[in-house]
Amino acid sequence: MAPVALLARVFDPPLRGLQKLGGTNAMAAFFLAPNMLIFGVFVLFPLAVNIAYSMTGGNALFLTNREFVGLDQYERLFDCGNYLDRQTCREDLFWTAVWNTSVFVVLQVSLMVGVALVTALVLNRDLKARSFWRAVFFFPVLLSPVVVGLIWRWILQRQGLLNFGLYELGFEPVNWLVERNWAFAAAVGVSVWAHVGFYALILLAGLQAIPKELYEAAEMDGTRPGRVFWRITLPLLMPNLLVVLVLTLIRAVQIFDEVYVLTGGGPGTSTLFLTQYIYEVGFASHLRNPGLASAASILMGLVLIVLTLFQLGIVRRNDRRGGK
Amino acid sequence: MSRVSSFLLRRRGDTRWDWTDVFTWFWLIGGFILMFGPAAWLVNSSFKTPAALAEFPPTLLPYVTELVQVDGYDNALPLYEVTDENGDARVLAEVRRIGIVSQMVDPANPGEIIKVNIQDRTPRRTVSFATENYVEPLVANDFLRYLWNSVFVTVMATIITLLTNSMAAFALSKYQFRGRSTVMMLIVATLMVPLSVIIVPLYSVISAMGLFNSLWGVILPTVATPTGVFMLRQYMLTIPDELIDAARMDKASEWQIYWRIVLPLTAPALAVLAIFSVVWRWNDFLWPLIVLSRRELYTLQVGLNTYAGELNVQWHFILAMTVVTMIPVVLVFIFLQRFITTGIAGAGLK
Amino acid sequence: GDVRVMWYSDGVEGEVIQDLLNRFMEQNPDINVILDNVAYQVIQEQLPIELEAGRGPDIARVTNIKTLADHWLDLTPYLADPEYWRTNLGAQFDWMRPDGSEIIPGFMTQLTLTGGFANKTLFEQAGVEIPGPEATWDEWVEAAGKVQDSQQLNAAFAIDRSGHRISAPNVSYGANYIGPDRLPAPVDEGTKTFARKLVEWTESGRMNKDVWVSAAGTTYRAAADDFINAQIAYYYSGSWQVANLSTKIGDAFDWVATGSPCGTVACSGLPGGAALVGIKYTKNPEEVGKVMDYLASEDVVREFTERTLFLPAHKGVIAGEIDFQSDDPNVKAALTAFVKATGQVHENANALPAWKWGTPVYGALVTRISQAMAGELSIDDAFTRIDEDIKAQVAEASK
Amino acid sequence: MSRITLTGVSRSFGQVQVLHDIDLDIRDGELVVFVGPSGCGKSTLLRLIAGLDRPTKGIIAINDEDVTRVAAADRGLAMVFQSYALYPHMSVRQNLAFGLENARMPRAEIDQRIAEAARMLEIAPYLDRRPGQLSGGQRQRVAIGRAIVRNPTAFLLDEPLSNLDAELRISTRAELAALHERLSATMIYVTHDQTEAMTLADRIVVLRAGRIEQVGTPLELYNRPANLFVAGFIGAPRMNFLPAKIGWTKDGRTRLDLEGAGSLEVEAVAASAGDEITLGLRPHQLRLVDGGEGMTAEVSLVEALGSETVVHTRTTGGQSLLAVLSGQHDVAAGETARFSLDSADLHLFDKDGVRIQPAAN
Amino acid sequence: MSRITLTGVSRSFGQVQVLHDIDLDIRDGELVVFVGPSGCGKSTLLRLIAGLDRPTKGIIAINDEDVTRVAAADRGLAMVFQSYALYPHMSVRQNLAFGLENARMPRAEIDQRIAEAARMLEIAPYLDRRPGQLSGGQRQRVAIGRAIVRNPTAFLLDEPLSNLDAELRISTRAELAALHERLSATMIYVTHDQTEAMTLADRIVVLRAGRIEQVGTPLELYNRPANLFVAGFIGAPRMNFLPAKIGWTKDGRTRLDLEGAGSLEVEAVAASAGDEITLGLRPHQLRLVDGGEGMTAEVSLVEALGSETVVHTRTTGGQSLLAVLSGQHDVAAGETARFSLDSADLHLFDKDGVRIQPAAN
Ligand SMILES: Nc1ncnc2c1ncn2[C@@H]1O[C@H](COP(=O)(O)OP(=O)(O)OP(=O)(O)O)[C@@H](O)[C@H]1O
Ligand SMILES: Nc1ncnc2c1ncn2[C@@H]1O[C@H](COP(=O)(O)OP(=O)(O)OP(=O)(O)O)[C@@H](O)[C@H]1O
Ligand SMILES: O=P(O)(O)OC[C@H](O)CO
Ligand SMILES: [Mg+2]
Ligand SMILES: [Mg+2]
Repeated sequence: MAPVALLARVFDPPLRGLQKLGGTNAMAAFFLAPNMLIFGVFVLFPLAVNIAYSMTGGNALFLTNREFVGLDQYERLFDCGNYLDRQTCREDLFWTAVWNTSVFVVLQVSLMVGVALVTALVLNRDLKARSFWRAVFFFPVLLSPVVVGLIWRWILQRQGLLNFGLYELGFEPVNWLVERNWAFAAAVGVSVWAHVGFYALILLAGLQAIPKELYEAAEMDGTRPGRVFWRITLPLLMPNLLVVLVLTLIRAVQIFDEVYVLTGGGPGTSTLFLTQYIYEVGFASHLRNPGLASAASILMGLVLIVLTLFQLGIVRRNDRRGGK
Repeated sequence: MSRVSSFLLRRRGDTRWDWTDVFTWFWLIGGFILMFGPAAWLVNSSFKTPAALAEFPPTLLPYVTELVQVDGYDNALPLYEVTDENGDARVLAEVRRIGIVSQMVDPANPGEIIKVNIQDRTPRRTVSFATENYVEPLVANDFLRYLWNSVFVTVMATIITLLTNSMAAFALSKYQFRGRSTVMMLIVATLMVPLSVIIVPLYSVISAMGLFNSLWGVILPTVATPTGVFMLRQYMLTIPDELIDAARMDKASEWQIYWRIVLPLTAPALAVLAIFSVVWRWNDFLWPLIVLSRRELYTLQVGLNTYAGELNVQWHFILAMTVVTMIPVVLVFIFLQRFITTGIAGAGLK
Repeated sequence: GDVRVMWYSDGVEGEVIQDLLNRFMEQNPDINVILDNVAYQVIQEQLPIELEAGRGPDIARVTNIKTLADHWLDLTPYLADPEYWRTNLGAQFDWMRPDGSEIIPGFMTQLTLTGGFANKTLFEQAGVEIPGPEATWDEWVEAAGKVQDSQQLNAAFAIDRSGHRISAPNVSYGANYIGPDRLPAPVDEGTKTFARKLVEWTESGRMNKDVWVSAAGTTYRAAADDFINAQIAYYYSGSWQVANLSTKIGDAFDWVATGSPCGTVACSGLPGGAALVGIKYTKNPEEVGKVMDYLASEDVVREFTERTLFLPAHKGVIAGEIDFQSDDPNVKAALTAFVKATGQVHENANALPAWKWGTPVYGALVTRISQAMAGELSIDDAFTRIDEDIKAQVAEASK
Repeated sequence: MSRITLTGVSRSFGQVQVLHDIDLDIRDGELVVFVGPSGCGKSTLLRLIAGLDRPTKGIIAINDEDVTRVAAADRGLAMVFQSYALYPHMSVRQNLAFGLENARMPRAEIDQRIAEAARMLEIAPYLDRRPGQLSGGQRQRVAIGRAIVRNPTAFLLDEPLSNLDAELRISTRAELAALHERLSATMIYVTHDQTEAMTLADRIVVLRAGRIEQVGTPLELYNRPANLFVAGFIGAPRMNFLPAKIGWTKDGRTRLDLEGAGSLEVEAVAASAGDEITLGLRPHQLRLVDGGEGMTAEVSLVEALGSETVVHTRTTGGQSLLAVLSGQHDVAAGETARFSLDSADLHLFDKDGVRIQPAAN
Repeated sequence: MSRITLTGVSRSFGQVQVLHDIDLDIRDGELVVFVGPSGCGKSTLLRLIAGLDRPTKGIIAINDEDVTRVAAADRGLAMVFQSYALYPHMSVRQNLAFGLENARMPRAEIDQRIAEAARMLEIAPYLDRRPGQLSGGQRQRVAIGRAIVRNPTAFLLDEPLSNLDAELRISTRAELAALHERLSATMIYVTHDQTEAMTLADRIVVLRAGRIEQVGTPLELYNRPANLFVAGFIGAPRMNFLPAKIGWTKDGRTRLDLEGAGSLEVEAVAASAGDEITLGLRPHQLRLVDGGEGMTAEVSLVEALGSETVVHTRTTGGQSLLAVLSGQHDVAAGETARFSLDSADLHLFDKDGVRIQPAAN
């Protein structure tokens, strides 16, 4: 604490001066400044530049060397023969990625919320060594996505640990990463594995905030366990559940690293997700097309904002109804 | 307490076991295997030689074939267990293999060459840890330098993150000023921007600022994370305004209020953010890869990746160094984990 | 001054080059050469950005040689003896300089040639004859198929997931990617023939499905591990695998390099390799010249070759005696086989490294053919898509 | 309506025994209040009766039927929790209906019961609000309503008023009394506020450290506390205690020597000369007199409340003595005040703190 | 030690005016209590004086010096907050030292002041504990200590006892009074508890909806409330109000007709016959009589507290009437009780709620 106290002391006189000059609210600006400055330069400004990118064409990387093409890139993304069949689209892979991402989001978010909820309920019981068990489920959150993808690729590949285990137990090995449904399931499962601990903790915090008396009241009211869950636990956990929902949704739409390492988007293109598409178009392919990548990323951002605002809307409404 | 409370509440009731107890233990033990198993496998694999790594079926432990020095042969020879026609088992050393026939000698009696079909021999193996997977990168390949860079990036980024985010959160939670909700909206909206989306423009910015090939170029863009501001602000909202009024009455300047009152009281949330920041920064890969191209500046994750060539990946080094990179975050986590639930609960993340 | 070398490694070459450079620095104490060992991903994704920003290392080991040719430094004025370079290393200069240019940008640290490897032991166990040098792809697949059936293998053979790799057989079946205007030509019958076969083999289980199907886009996947574990009888990859196979297979079985199987017009492999080039934006071109001179000198190239088990691009070295440093008898034989196969490279294949549009074409091929293998596209739709993809890229690049 | 009988009920948490052999018989329709200092086991006892917890030993019977192992829901009791434990996400109506729905009661009957309870408790206008939108008193009534609609055998209330402010507490207390009157249901009420205990209880059970100290009507406890603990606990402000010695006993009179505060003569008590005893004087029973007999003490603080005057004093013996005088009085700190008292108002306790009875004549 | 003067102080939040033109003069060394219903602006007024907030209009002066625009830290005042606002992460000692360190006082002097305050408040044993490890009363004392060490011009206290339980509240109240005595510092004290107000205040300021209703000593307010609001607000239980009419005034007497409860004669008041007035009777001033004169009412509920008996009744006119009788009485619900009262104890208010003065003779 000594250095902290020192900092507080050393900077105090000049800042006191500032406060005298500008008043208390000037200090608000002062406190906000460093973060907003960094934020502006490294997030907001690039974001704005990205919009400019999406309206340029060519392979050049620097905006100044790029040719203005208006909305061509967007047109290219939306150029479809038949809007119901993504194979007829000029950028069929984009639409494949959109479709895959949508399915992924639905499956992953529901599985994530479900598993996190069950885990939180289990951890909320009167366990011995609760913090150990909490750590067990939280642990994968610490791993980098690349490591997560790697470990699981090893386990799931045809010559992997899982098949070895199945083989030893006398089962037919399954080609997890080559069968489309299995591979998709693996992508969902692995991303749940990697992040569920975090969301379980948020829900656990929510569960622990539910007053014990409510359960006792329900017990006095002769409520069956199932009904307690549906009518008491779940509604009272709703604020936390919504937070989890928003966060998982945002993260699910942005899914990239671990799946990229795990399946590389395969088999075929069945786990090709939007971020991978953007990454490949913008960076990885030999002739990159940053304009197209930017256009795709801006579309993705718009969808995310709409989704999040929608969910936050639900939260708000819920807040207003649930007198707290 | 009855069954109602036993599962859905928090306590295990009577000594009686019901399905919820069974399920709890099923979930915990299953979770333990599923969550820790893969990582244990990773650690275990990191001690295997390249050949053992490529092997299928994989072995549980890192094995190598036992070698024996046999008179008359310069190099040590691998030992095999051989079943001969009579069904007797013998231990022989292989001199060479020609096609499907293996020429072997009895180490005790090296004179005579015995020919064995390769189907009839199994290597005799002992557990051996390929510690060179660790030693070589750490000693020869500058991994200690990378480690230092990683520590520098992680520590600086975390400190700056905690500092700037908490300052911003303080302003956004304890002051009334015009535009406050706009700033909040802006911050929340950018929660949704993945790095890959702004990578090219960000590169231009870094490059224009001369931060290319500088650890600060890695640190700065990551520190203004909206998650942190959001989380800390939620937590600070729970600090009573009275405390701040009290400090003002106590002649404290706003700066001192921030340092001496608000920061210490935000400790649980700061701890949570610190854990996340350390994990994020430590594991950051794509961005440092883009900013850093000089060996002496590499972070561990980037250094790790140098083993990924065009056509070949040196898994044994990657795995070993992955394990090394995991250790610090696990330590930080163990150290700070007691704050996690209170921090999250307080930050409410609502 | 400082000379920074950006270098990636597939194996031990990073250590070898560091050794050689250390020796150089002892001889030239005034020049400090710093070797930046980077991930291949950096060379592929980050270096181009740097170059475009007018920055970069002084020397780099690159594979995307032609596309970025505008950024290479003309070493000519800084070399002690440009003529030595032209004589010994000149054959590949066109791979690394803009069309029509006469500069000396650097030299190939390794030549590669695609080619096959057979698991000799498996063939023996199955009692199947290893096909001879003139055997076609069909014959190879048939023979490997017999081994697969007899030894109950998962697959008969595999080809790395790479557009570069399949371009060799394509050429053998008559493909020519380069149109009259030096722009990409539409997919021709040669490519179509082999692509169809490949998809068929994948569907019939001869070709290991995992490698191609288990990824999307241009992701590179090698099938080496399946070969190392004797899960396939035949593996089509390239000369760079020799060292890798040697360490990982050890003496688990015998393997041989087979050159490239034949198609209808040739039995061609595809040459390629990594080049060490000077970067135009260097501040110390003199020193760069000195370093390059040293690294390209015959002794150094020979030592590098012998220690890395790479194929050299240096005429003098090739002509001389090369003592590859390996105990493994399979290695020497294999390397000799690859050197021999160099003679069978078809001119269409030989033209590809020096062609600017090679990589986009490879990318489109691998992306779409693997979709066809996965059953997402018919093979004919895949051909249409390949043409469209390439057209779009050409159009974008001309903006 | 029912009778609740506890026989030898004990409860331990791990090593710690929190309740010791509690015997108690609560009559049908009675309102019994548990009082006692914090941590004495009031809530634990209530929870045992409710069935939210199980005794380690002993039997709990309702209407002579052993319910010790019967689940909370099946005992037919209703509980009103300290913090009300209203379901915050349900409307008042849903809160009231929840228990009835659990019992699969027909909708029509549920509605009718809710209507009745709402009328009785005057919460009909709020039926569609959530608990968060109600005032403390309204919440209190909803909590009671939730119990009432279930038509319980008995009501259990654990400090139900402790969350209310003083004003609301008084009015809600009166409402509760009226309600008990009206329903004539058995009620067990836990509180640590004695005004509540005194005004509401038919009988008060005084607990200390897991044991029952005394059971009786409020005035029994107030007028004849069984021991020092009960004497000190019942009555506000608490009884003044002064050390004293028995001087002599004769002619049906006993003389008490107060330390440094003179002596008193009272009706003979069952104690012998020389015994050290404690004399208890209720602050309200001291009266200010101008002269003559009485105890003198120095005034240290005077609090004039308008209707009463609280006089803090110190006897010459150094004991602090509190007097609450009705109305407004003209005393000031520093003065010496003289108090008279009626010897009938005295409480005497022996060395062990047990009440000394009048001598048997 | 100082004098605080407010002149025409107003405060609005947005459209809503919370304080209206407050004029108030607080004398040096005085303990002034602000009371009033919740939301009436007590805290706002206090924060304006503290300097934590600025008035929209008006002037605040300390010792005749205009401090309206002076920062809180520079007014030399100290504040004790409702929840104490002790810094939870600092030890008691650090809490006390914080303000002094901010003023860059030398270490030695800080230590000395802390030692002195600790002695005075008897918190020396806890100096190294954190607030979380203290009881409510101890925290309260630390909060006061934090104010004391600063040697403030005046103390501002915003409901400092509201977080304590009843028992502690009483003792801490006494301590506060003693402290004020000892320091003879100016104190402004906000509370909504009138016992607190009555016992502590030199003068009480009664606020309603941002306006001052009456300022006076506790007994002035109790005995001569200026209006119905103050009458109802001061005194617990609250005053009974009965509607009445002036019958006649003659010979220095006035006759009041109570609705359905007979009539009363009192000393002449300044009102004319036929005026509708409100009669105020304090519950403590009603006395139970067996017969003769007085008001009769039907008893609806009797609460025997031992020292007092609270009788809830209803007059024949249907008005509810509360009586608090000293000691224990034998009345039961349903009986008819007869109360006598002293006409000097009566409070009369006119139609507008303003106190009616005795007629000027
Ligand atoms: N679950 C438990 N585990 C261990 N000890 C407990 C438990 N519940 C209560 N106790 C202990 O039992 C004793 C009695 O607790 P109880 O809650 O019944 O007291 P109480 O009389 O209701 O007090 P209060 O007036 O403070 O509510 C206390 O000392 C408490 O610490
Ligand atoms: N910052 C603010 N913005 C808007 N209105 C406010 C603000 N602060 C107080 N008010 C309003 O001003 C009025 C007076 O508030 P104040 O806190 O002074 O009341 P109080 O008398 O202290 O009440 P309580 O006894 O409940 O503490 C209230 O109606 C309150 O809602
Ligand atoms: O969660 P975010 O968007 O604040 O980002 C946090 C880290 O920067 C991710 O690496
Ligand atoms: Mg309790
Ligand atoms: Mg207030």
